Amino acid sequence: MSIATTPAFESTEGMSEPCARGLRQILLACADTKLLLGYHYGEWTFGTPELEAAVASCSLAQGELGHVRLLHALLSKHFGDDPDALMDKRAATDFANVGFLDRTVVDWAGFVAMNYVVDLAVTRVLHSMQGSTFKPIHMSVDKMLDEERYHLHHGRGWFRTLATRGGETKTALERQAELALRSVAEWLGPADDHDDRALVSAGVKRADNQTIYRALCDDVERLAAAVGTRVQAPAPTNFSGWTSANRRIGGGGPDEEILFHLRGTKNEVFKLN
Amino acid sequence: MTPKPLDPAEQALIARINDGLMIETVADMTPGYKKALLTQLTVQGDTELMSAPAYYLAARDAPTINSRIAVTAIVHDELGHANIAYRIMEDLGADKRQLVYGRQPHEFKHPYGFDQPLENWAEMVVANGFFDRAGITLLSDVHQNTSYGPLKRALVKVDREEVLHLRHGESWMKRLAKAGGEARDALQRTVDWMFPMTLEWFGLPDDLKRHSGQLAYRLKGLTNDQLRQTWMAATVPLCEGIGVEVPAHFDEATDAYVIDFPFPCQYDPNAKRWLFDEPLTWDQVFDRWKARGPMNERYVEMIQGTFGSVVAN
Amino acid sequence: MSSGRVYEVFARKNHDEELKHVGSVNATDDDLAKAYAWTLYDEERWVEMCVVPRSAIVSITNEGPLPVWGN
Amino acid sequence: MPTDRQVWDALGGVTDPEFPLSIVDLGMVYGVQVEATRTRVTMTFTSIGCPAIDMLVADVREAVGALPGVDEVDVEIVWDPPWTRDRISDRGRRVLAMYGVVG
Repeated sequence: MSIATTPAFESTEGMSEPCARGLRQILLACADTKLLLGYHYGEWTFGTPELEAAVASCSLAQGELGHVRLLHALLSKHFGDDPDALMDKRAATDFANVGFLDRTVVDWAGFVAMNYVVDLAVTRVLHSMQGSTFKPIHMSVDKMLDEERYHLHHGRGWFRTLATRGGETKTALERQAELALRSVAEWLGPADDHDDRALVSAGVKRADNQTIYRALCDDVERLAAAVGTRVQAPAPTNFSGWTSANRRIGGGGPDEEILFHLRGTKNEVFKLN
Repeated sequence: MTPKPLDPAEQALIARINDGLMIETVADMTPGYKKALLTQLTVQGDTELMSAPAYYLAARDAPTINSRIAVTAIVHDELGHANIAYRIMEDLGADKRQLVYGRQPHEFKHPYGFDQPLENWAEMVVANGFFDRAGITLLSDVHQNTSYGPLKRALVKVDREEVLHLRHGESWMKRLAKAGGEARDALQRTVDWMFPMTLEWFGLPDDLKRHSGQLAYRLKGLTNDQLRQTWMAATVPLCEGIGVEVPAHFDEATDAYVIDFPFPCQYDPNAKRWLFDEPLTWDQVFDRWKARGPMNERYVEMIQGTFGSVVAN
Repeated sequence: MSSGRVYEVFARKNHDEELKHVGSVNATDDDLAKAYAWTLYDEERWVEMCVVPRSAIVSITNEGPLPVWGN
Repeated sequence: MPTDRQVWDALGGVTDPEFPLSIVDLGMVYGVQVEATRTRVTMTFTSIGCPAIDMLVADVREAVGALPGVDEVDVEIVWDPPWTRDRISDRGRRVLAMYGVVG
């Protein structure tokens, strides 16, 4: 069904139930992933191989957190979610981020895999909502994609730099990129996700998550091949136990320590309104 | 304060600078000028660089997403400013990599304030209000007066961004004061240790200051005491306006701010407390600075990444 | 690892304005130069920004003495 | 109930922390809608992660909320069309030129 002939939605009114549910889930999945990306980019403002990369990583953190604020505002307006509660009141297992980000990213190869693979995955999901029939996302997505352009340059530049260095560095990069890719496959979910299909038939998204995943694999494999390396991650075939609320096969969520920081637990007394 | 005699080339350059000469390339410099400029840029770069880990450890516990964004932006700005200073130094022949990654913690030339831990949100925002105010006081003087063209141009961006940090710090200080209770108490406790520390930041008083060359080469325009006054002129009324006590006041008779404690004096970094009953000489202050504060090694480790990655370097 | 080469950064704020030199970055390749320039010099919403490897700049005024007329 | 003009004038008093200019002269305000005691301001920012958003939104609420007859101020942030410098007013350009900000 082409987007041009589909009626536009100013809100969730008039959407089918699976479509509205799918929309909330995908917005939350993007917001949670961006929240964790924001956290890890922030952490990787330190210990970078060069000072410019520290500046860049910190800027990427700022960008992601800005997008979280925007997505939380959409969730609040159209689904009645309380942005503060989204941060503070959910259990770790209610977070719908890419699982690769659940724990500390321990080395620069992990950073590059996060920057190139995970960040690009969320960007591709947003990209699938360009021209969306859901007007509020349609009106925000171009600006978000515009800001993501530099995340991609950074990820691609560092992927190339590490791959061409060869040896242990290259092996570590391949391993981390494969882990990231597999984690993204899990996050994007099974082929028979009805809510995701409903989004596509209503023109809220242009492509289903499987198509997005193939496009991402294509991006990664092409760059990898161009710099003489190989990244291959077979997607999981058995999605039993997967829920769209958690987007992981075996459950789980971000480490409590990370959530402790993100919730601002230590500064409770300074949460003023 | 008599300047030591300079060789004719240095004197000629100083004379031309006084006539309004702007320096653009290394070829225009004398050894004395270059050395003074590099020293100034090292302090500038190191100060911006070391503010980043100090601010970040507070930023990662920001109370809300809005405040997290604001302080992330601040850390980002500071690192960008550090990079600008080191890039200029690189063009003067310094090794930027070595400057950032090759020095020992005690070799960095930042103020003692950025060797301290910022342990809660009040400390974060007062640091924005006080330390960044000190930074902009020093840098806007350099911006207006420097004879080095590339630095003057680079500081346009730096000045603009530091103004945002101040606004962040000061608006939060007002909010904390208004909130009362624990938030307000934390604000006062923070001001109590940070106010004297920022006064010390401006260095030796003019009557003790040895000639540094920075004024002669017009790398800056104002003296330490003038800069300290400028800082107090902004900070004391701010604090008085929100009902926060500071150990300084304006004296109508001399038309200047007066410090109300023995300055300088001893500081206990573990208790974060100034010992007003233990006055020091400036040489003793320099010794305290050289010994560095409690977070010096950790902050440098964060930047240099010695706690992590096999792949990083 | 090496910091790569120096790129000069140019940008303009408005369409009716000339490109201006805004700074420089060290980077190992063009992708990183783009990311670094954009994230470092983000004080404006530039309508155009570009980087040029410093080595590609042909200087006209800083050539030293003329190689003719006995210099 | 204030007139649209009064609301725009009030917004003219809200200055951006980075430029010595009001958000109106910077072209960040896209629209004003007055409905009885409720006023809606539609505006944008230079970037989604702009650190000054909450400060400026608070300033807008305060400035517009101080007008007689306004009980509620709704600030709607939009990203389409995105802000560009072409939106800066002529007056704004003259002021920025004075500060040496516009080349």
